[in-house]
Amino acid sequence: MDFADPFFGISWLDALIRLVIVVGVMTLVVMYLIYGERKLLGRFQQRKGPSYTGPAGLFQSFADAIKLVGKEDLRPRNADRWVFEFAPFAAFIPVFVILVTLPFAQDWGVRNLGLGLFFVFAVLGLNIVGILMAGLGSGNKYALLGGVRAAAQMISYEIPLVISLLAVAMVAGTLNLNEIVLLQENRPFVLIQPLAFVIFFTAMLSELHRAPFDIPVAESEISGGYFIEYSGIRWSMFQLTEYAALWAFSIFGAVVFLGGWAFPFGLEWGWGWQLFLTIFKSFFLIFLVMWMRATVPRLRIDQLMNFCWKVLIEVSFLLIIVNGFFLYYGWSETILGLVNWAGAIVFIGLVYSRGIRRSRAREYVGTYRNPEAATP
Amino acid sequence: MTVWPDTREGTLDVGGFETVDMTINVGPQHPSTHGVFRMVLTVDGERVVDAEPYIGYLHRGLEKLTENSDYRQSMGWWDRTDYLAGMCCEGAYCMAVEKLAGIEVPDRAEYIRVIMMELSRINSHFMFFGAFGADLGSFGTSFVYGWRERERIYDLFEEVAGDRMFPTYFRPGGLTMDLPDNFEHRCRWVLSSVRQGLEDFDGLLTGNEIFVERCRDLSPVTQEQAINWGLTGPMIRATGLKWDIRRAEPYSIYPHLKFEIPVGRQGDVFDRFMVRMAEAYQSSRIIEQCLDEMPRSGLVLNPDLPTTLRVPAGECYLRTEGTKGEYSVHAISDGSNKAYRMKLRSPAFCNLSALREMVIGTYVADAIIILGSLDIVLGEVDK
Amino acid sequence: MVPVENYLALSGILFAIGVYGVLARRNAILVLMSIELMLNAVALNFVAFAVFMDPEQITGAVVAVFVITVAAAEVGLALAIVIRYFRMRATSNIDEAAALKW
Amino acid sequence: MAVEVLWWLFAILIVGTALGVVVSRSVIHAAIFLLVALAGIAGMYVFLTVEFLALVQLLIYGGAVAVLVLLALMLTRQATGGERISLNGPQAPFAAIAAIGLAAILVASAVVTTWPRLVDDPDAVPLGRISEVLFEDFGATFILVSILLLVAVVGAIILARQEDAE
Repeated sequence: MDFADPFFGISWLDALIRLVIVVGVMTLVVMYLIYGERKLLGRFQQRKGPSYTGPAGLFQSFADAIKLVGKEDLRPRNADRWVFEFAPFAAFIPVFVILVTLPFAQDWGVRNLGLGLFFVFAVLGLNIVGILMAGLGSGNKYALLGGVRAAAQMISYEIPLVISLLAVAMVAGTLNLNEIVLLQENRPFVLIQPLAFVIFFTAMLSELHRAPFDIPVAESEISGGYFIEYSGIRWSMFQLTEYAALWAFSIFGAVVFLGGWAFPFGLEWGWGWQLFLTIFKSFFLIFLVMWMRATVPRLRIDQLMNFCWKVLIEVSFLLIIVNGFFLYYGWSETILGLVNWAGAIVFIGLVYSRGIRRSRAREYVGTYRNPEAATP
Repeated sequence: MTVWPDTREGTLDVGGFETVDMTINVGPQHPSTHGVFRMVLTVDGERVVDAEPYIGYLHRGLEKLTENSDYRQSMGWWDRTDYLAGMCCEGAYCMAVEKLAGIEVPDRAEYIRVIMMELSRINSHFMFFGAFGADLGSFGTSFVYGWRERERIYDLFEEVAGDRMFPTYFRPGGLTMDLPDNFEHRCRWVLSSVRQGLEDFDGLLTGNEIFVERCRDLSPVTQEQAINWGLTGPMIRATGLKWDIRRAEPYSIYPHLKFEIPVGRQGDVFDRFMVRMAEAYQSSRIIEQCLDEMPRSGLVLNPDLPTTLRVPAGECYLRTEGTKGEYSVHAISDGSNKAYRMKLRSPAFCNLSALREMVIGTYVADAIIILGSLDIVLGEVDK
Repeated sequence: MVPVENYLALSGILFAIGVYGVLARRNAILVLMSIELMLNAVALNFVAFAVFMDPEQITGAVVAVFVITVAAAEVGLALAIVIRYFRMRATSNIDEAAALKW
Repeated sequence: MAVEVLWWLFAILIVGTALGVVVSRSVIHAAIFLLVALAGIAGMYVFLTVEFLALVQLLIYGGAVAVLVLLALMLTRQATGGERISLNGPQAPFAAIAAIGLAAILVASAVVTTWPRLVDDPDAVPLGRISEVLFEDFGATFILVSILLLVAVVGAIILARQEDAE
């Protein structure tokens, strides 16, 4: 049977079967992402991570899931009942809906939408609503603060996210995710749009509220933020949302920037290789995200907003303008790539050098390495 | 002009709407209050308008307990004050009793005491680096980095004294027992590991631009303010003042040892962090010197001590440089086998009193790391 | 295919609901939400007419895009005003926003 | 046939949630009802084969406007436990009469009038066509709207940031 054919030839049954497959895989992947993150963080932190439940702790997530389902579903007395109880679902559904259009292999997603790219970020925007509902409905001040932070942060970072994707769409000339992948058969778009990739990755960290942008959930400040009052199954819904969003975003990033299933020999070597490519690339992005989480401290909310509104949005508009010039005058793609690389390097260099310039840490570092010079 | 009530007062209730100021209760159960500290923040959005610290959740009546038990019996209470650096507290207590009773301490015991106190200082500072990184949100990595060296130091303590956190190793007049055989070798290994740990923190935190952005120019304290607020220890040295009791009013064998007093420049959070980094390094230097110079053999406890220690009536005030600042003991004896009064000036408590001044006007996230940069330990604050 | 009358009736009902909200509500934010309903009713009307009666089928969609854009701008500005007002008077009740100066 | 049933479900959903917006007794519930109503209208655009517009609707209303409204609600929060004031004014009954009258007129005119129908079964609107019309035929309008947006953003920032100086 060809992979692209509808199952049993019935359209709605086909959609249903594909959805069930994708959701099943997603649940499994999310469970092992949690396990993987704990193992990986353990490695970064010179400890083992989960290792008791099953061989090398492989069943830890299942044990956690069973425990969470068995826990009492608490609702604070002054919580707004309906808002509180529906918030996890409102947060989860958009992430679930994105999966509908992501291509995992050639012609294989649930549905291949003509406006796939646009669909993904339009639907992702709804993710915030669930978080806001949790923040407002919990009747808790930490949750409220977390909700306000999440709203401010996610609205702001949606703009550079969308614009960086538009830059790619400009180069590709289509919004169909499958066609975007096909166009990257010979070179992934990250090679000609690296700046867009940097912006996308930054905004993605922020949309997922991962470190260093985990301000809405900052456990050392507001101890969990919007889901502070949740327990048991509803809390695990939020957890599921977080990791499912991470996975969906990574697949999306892999599809748009890293060449998805097509880049090296995807068309020749068949769907097994294609699936491997998609999964491998998305896991690479996930690894980057987890690496960031293990090593980077958190930004403050005003620094975060400044970075978005004063740096990222300007850079991304500049990117659009530059791309527009190149496409309008039909200049070569190589030069476009080179200009973008230069832009990306300058951008990262500027961000990085700012911290170095301000630190004067070297003076102190000299202090503790050189015993005689105690005063900087 | 119509007089409208000022909405910032938080008293106006028009149509069931609250004003924008909001109080949030941070602690005593909160991931970043370093124990059971509670602080009520009044915030306007993300800005801290007011902060009110509440302490006393860990109050155990240390001073009264000491006044009601024998001089040697109360040892165990004292390493539970600054429980991250128990040896420093024991040292201060023992030296106060010795000063009051005029007890001589054998030379070797003095050296071992300094080694232990400086190891405790490193221990406490590593706890600070780790917890501070966690306050900043580096998800436990810094915490585990700090914990690795702490575990090694605790292992050393266990070999020496039989207990890790509360060793009760010191006695008025010396130490409970001598060092184990391979101590010097083990200790040098721990020191090299500590220096590696400092390098690791340097790479993980001080080289990170987000860390610098967060900590630079945050709540700078001038020297004058620091003196007025009674800040001591790394807090005052971060402002640039070379004030270290080990040099200013030397005790034990510190006059013979070579070490520098690291100071900062503007007293901001970054300086406080870096001063502690440098201090941990200087402590490792001190320990190396002690290992080199200490007598290879000899008694570690004054053999002339009576079974029941009766201290002649009198009064003394002994200042030591604890890990958090000036850890001083005011002891009064009425000639019996129990202290008449044993007052502790705990540095964390005094440093904490400046918290309100420091956090007002900052962001909520900053308030947390300013609290972290004070490096309080609740056992000492609440006594 | 659903006939055009259905869309028009739906849009009319939606608009009337919005009118009720604007007239009856006291909270400024709720009034704003009702205005959003009215704007959406109008946009839906435009698109329905365009799709069924414009051979190009485009103009209505484009106008709807403009409506949505302007509505977003309007919401942003209006909410800024509401928040500003709330910070001064601790209320977002428009019945009390009667003072012309203070 | 299935499409019609789905359409009616959506219509009922939209009207129900829109009613929720105007009669609900909690502002937060009203905002969430509004969000659902707007998402339902996005569904209507899908029925009208203008998918692009549906996504724009979701992006702007779902992602931005509803969130802005919720954010404003957070900032102008109702006191919990305090005495709730009625969200409707005393004029509500008259407003209801007016609204019912208006609805009756609009619905009646929509149903009674015979609309000249050029297209019976609309096809999907191609995206390229929309962009052509948007950027070429309506280019000037597009720029004007852009300027309007810019002015609105700047104005909103100035309004929200102003300190209580007076």
